[in-house]
Amino acid sequence: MMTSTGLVYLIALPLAGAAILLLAGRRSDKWGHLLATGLSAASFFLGLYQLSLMLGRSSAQRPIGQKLFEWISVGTFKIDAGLLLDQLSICFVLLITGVGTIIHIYSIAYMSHDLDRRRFFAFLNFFIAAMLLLVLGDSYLNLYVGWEGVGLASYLLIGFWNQKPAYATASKKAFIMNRVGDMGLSFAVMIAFATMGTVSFSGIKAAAEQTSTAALTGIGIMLLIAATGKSAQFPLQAWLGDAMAGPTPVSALIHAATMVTAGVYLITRSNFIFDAAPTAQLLVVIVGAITLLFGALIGTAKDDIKKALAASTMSQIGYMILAAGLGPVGYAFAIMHLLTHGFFKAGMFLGAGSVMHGMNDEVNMRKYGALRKFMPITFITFGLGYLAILGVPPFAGFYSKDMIIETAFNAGGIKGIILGSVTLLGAGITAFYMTRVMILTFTGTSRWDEKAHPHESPWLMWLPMAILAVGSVTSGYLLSNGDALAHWLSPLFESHEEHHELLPPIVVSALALTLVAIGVAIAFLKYSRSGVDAVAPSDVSILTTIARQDLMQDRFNEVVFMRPGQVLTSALVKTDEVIIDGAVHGVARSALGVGASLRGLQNGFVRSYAALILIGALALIAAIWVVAQ
Amino acid sequence: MDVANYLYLSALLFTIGAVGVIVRRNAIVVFMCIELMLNAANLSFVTFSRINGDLNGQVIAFFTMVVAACEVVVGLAIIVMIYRSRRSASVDDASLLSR
Amino acid sequence: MMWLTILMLLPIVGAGAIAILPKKNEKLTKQAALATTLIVMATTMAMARGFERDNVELQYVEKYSWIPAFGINYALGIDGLALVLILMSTILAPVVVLAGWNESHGGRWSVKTFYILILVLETMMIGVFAATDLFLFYVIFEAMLIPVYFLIGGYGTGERSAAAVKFLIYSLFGGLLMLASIIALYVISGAQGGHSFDLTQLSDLEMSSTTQNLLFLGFFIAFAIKAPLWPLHTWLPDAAHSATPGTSVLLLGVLDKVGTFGMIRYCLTLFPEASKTFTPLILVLAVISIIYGAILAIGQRDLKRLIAFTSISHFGFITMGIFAMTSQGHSGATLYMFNHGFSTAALFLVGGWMMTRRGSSKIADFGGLQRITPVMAWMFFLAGMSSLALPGLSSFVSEFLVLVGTFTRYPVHAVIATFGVVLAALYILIPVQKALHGPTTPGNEALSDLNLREKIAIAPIMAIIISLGFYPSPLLNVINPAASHVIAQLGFTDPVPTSGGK
Amino acid sequence: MSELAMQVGQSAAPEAVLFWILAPLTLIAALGMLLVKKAVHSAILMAFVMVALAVFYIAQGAPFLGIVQIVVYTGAVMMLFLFILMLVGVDSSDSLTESIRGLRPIAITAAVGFGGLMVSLLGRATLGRGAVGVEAANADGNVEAIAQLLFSTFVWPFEAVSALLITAALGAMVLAHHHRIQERPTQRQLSIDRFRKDSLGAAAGLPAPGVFARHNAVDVPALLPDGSPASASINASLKARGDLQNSSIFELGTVDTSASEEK
Repeated sequence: MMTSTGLVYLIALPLAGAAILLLAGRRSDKWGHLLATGLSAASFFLGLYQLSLMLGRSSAQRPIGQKLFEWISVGTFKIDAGLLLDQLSICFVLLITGVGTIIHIYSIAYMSHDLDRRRFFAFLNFFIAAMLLLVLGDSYLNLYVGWEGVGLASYLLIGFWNQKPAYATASKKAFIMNRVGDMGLSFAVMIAFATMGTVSFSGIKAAAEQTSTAALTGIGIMLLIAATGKSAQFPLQAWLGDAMAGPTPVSALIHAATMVTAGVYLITRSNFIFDAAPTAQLLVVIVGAITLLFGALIGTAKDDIKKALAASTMSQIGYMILAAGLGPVGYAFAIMHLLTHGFFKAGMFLGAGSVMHGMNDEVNMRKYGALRKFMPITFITFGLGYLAILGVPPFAGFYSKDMIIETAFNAGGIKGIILGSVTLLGAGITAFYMTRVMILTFTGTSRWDEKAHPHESPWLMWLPMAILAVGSVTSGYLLSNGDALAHWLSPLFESHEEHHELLPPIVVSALALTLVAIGVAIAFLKYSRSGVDAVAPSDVSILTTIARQDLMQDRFNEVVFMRPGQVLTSALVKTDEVIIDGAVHGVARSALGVGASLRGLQNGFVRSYAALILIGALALIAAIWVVAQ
Repeated sequence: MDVANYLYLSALLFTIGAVGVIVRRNAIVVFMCIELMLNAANLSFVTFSRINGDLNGQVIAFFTMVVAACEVVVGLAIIVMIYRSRRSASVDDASLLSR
Repeated sequence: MMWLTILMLLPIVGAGAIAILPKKNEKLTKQAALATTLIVMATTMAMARGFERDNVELQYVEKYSWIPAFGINYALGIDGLALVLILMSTILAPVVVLAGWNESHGGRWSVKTFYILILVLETMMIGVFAATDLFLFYVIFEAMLIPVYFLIGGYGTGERSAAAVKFLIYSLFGGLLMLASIIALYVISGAQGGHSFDLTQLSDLEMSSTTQNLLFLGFFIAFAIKAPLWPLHTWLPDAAHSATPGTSVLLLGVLDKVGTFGMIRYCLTLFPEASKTFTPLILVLAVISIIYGAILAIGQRDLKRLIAFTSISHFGFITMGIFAMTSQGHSGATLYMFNHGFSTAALFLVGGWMMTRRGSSKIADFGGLQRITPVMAWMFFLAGMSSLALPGLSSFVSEFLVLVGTFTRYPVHAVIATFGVVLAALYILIPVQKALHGPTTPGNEALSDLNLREKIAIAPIMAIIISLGFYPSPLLNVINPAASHVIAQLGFTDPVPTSGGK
Repeated sequence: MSELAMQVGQSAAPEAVLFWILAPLTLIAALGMLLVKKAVHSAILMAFVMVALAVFYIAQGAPFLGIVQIVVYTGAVMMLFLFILMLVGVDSSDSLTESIRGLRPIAITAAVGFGGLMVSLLGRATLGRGAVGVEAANADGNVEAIAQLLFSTFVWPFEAVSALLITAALGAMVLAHHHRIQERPTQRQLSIDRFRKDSLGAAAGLPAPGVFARHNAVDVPALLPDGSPASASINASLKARGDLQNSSIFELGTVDTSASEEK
């Protein structure tokens, strides 16, 4: 593999930005955001440069690496701080830095009134650096550093306005649920080291063949747990909705476009493990399918525009995970959907931010309505993203999502039918709830507060939205034209034999579009025709109630983990005080007690001492007698 | 006659002396009981001397007597002291340790 | 050159100098103490430069006859393990002096006495790691209690006397058991070629397994009290709660390390067979400590007690690493000792500043500090991140090494212990949220941010935490040979990759 | 009596007679010591026990010890006891009720146990041979034989014991020595005090006890001209010891004149 000395700058530039902004403090308030944006952009152009270099090489020569220094080396456990840039990482590098830079630009305007804007940009830069480390690390442990780094950045950014207790709690929840997932990653590293003696991607890829399926399945399941945590997949999905507490650009960048897709990256990157561990792969598919429907169902009931989008994100990542779980045939489609999703979902989030910006930070869609006239640019960019996520041809989502549905059907047998149906159903529900969002926000009658003065956002905000909208329109075609992305990525994955086709592609597309149309139609009937209340109706079906409560995910966590945990904690605190420390004090007290009772013998009367001496002599003689016998 | 009878006598006298030390309150009587115990021991020494056929036991008994004499001298002086300050010869009155 | 003796003498000389300084001039006293600790630190670093990394034998050896009648020597010498710990102690000492500039004021005795105690303690801290004669070790091990007792009982807060006595009695109890074992070793050595307290000679003794087990327990209980292992830990929260932050740093950061150091240096070296016998039990206790300490930390309402319980969890990790008997676990445990010293120091010092400013150690009394005192809040946050072993910070390297090293031999223990990582996130983020985040609560509006002195004090700790997180090799290179040597002496080799049974 | 004992001691049977007569008496006397109320009676019984022991010594071939026993114990030690008894109050009697709860049963139980244990141990002990007897050792005379031992083998203990004896004597003197807290009053001071009192009644000296009284013992107060007893006429020590009669019974008014002179 070729080596390069330039890779580290991809990470170092934004990292330096974060360090400078944090250390310089208020002094950098004036220029901090510009520096951060510039460094992020620099990183993006560096990425483009690396891409151009990569395009100039033959496909076998494309992956390049860089060894920075020996990080940890104990016995056979040798980890270099090394970077790896291959066809897969470059996609992510460009997505992260590209969308990242766009969102930096957006944030300049969005956060312009915030006193702590500099700190916000420092965190954003830190996030970019950590995310780049995640996708560039050449071993699981290096990836792990980035993995937790983005978790930290996410924590800091969700809790950016942590003076509000609810936001602080949301950030804590996100960090802790992520940590549960991270634990899976550390287990995976441990199992890998114990069974293969290495944790680098190349090393494990080479050793995977000699390793038992059981071990690989174990690693795969652990990686899946890690992915569910980071990508808000079932069963560790509960944090994503609350994570919307962060500023909207954060939701767009971290909780829609990049960080939450890290799980997809992890599974795709570990293709050599999952390909050899069918059980783990099956679990990946199941998790993807469940989350896909789970997120979509939540999305139908959410009135908070950001939470509706978050539920949608969850659902879309479910698609990606499902695709990644389908094996070599699905990896490319997972990545493709990831990239297109990065565009359209980030665009929609920025659109939501723009709406909130114009509506005094109101997030309840029931207080929106008829904003089309007041925010035309936002409406158009959002609408393009909407069409893309629906999968309407020729928008981006059509290419990527149809591929996934098709591949799901082709998975073979009953599995294929189930997965195909699930993905189709998901597409229908997606159409329903996204149409609902559109209708509630942009059409119908206005249901604003009196104080609201909706207005279009400044150009610094709509320009990024526009760029992303262009991406939402074109990226699908560009990536799938002639299977461009699939060919680009194919050297990384094992070649696969074509499955038999259950349904011809055209039928799948037609089915999908039909379901989408049905979903749109239902939403129209329900919301556009009959109008919408400004207050959420309470006489709704149980299903809606449950969906509003995120399908009881928080209730479940509370009842199963939190409450018992709290009881256990307070019980243990009591135990420690009463039993363990009590035993210690008990020893002290019993010593005191023995002393106090023996003190009664020391009554000062010489005659009782004499009696004791006599008893002592008696005991002594008796003892000697007994022993002497 | 069995020489051991002297030993039985000695043991009984010793026991009586011990009981006396415990139950009597007059310091002088207590002292006499202590003397009784010493004498009982002396009787044993003398008897053992006879049993073993050498005079070491008698010499020890002799020393015991001397030591007992010393003890009586000092002890009675102490009793006089106590009596002088407390106007009482009861050992129970000298129980300052309990307070 | 008698490096180690000089190192031990320097603080004593400083203490002597302080003793003759005028009592009135407290500032001069503090400056003298700071200067002394800085000189000791510089001397230690100068000594460390000459340390031969790959030499597994003891270095800087000194040996003089002390009490020839009993074969007692004044014998010093260090290996990589001891060097790392001495380095940590001598770096922490000036930091503690500087950070706790005003700690000595509320005490029962004078400011002078405080610094004399600190310096005397520093001498003993060096000595206890450098001693290679069992008797000398024991004397210093016990003598260390004296300055700490007075530091807690004389300068602490709250029920300081009770806490000091609890600490003392706990430690003395352990020390007594160890003394019994030491005497037994001495007697056994007399029967096998001459009475001796020399560590290398004692490690060659032939003992029946019962004898070895009993003597091992004597040592181990003493060390398990020092490095609090469940269920012998209850003195620590009380002591840490009552001690001043600086004292707590020395107590948890350095003194408690004597326990884990002793497990490696004495338990493993002197009783290899017994160590193997007790390994399953000790590993279970270590895992319990990890989880138990973490859960109790979550349940604490007092910041100092919380930090104390996090340390119990961390000491569980260290003990687990030691007894995992792999080079990764062992190196990780040693590195953990070093890192824990600094991360706990950071937590205690910043927490201490918070508490002195607020006049309370209850977490509930704080709130919204990030708005009022951003630098202090960030330092606390960073310290907390170090405590929960965030990758990129030094404690991650050590914690992960311990986990990986344990997993290769004892997967179940490692898996359970890993849950402590999640709990760590809880016990750090809960106080972070309550104290730093949220709206500013009454009583906190007027708190002042860190001043220059405090920034200077905390800066080196943070620098070490971050730089070692990314580049731990300088320390690992010193630790690895010593760790592998111990493992090899015990007859262990690292498990080879199993390929999962294929 | 010692001669008799010597003769009796020569043969076995007379010794048995002596033992079986004297031993029960000794035991009874010892028990009596415990049971009698008055300390002076205890002392008498004690003297008897000691003399009896002296007889046993002589009977067992230790005439020197027997004599020393009589001289030192019954002579010196018991005299000392009686002397102190007189000082402390020869008539004062102990109450035999126990003041420390539970002590007496404990003491008696322990004593019975102790005595029983000793006796049973002695009973089980087997020597394996008869008594050697000290006749051979006493061939040159008991006193000579003891002297031989005392001044050769036991010369150091002997010296140490003599030092002890002297120390004890000195110690007793020091202990019994009364430290004056105040300056001893001079004759002059005493005279002044006498005349400066509230009344001049005692200026010529206190009345002597027994004067104009129906008894002339030191513990009987003098009668004042009005017939009332003068408590000042009795020695303060006697009063302090409580060894005086109730002076009110000597008041003239209450005296039954028909009673005979003698009491």
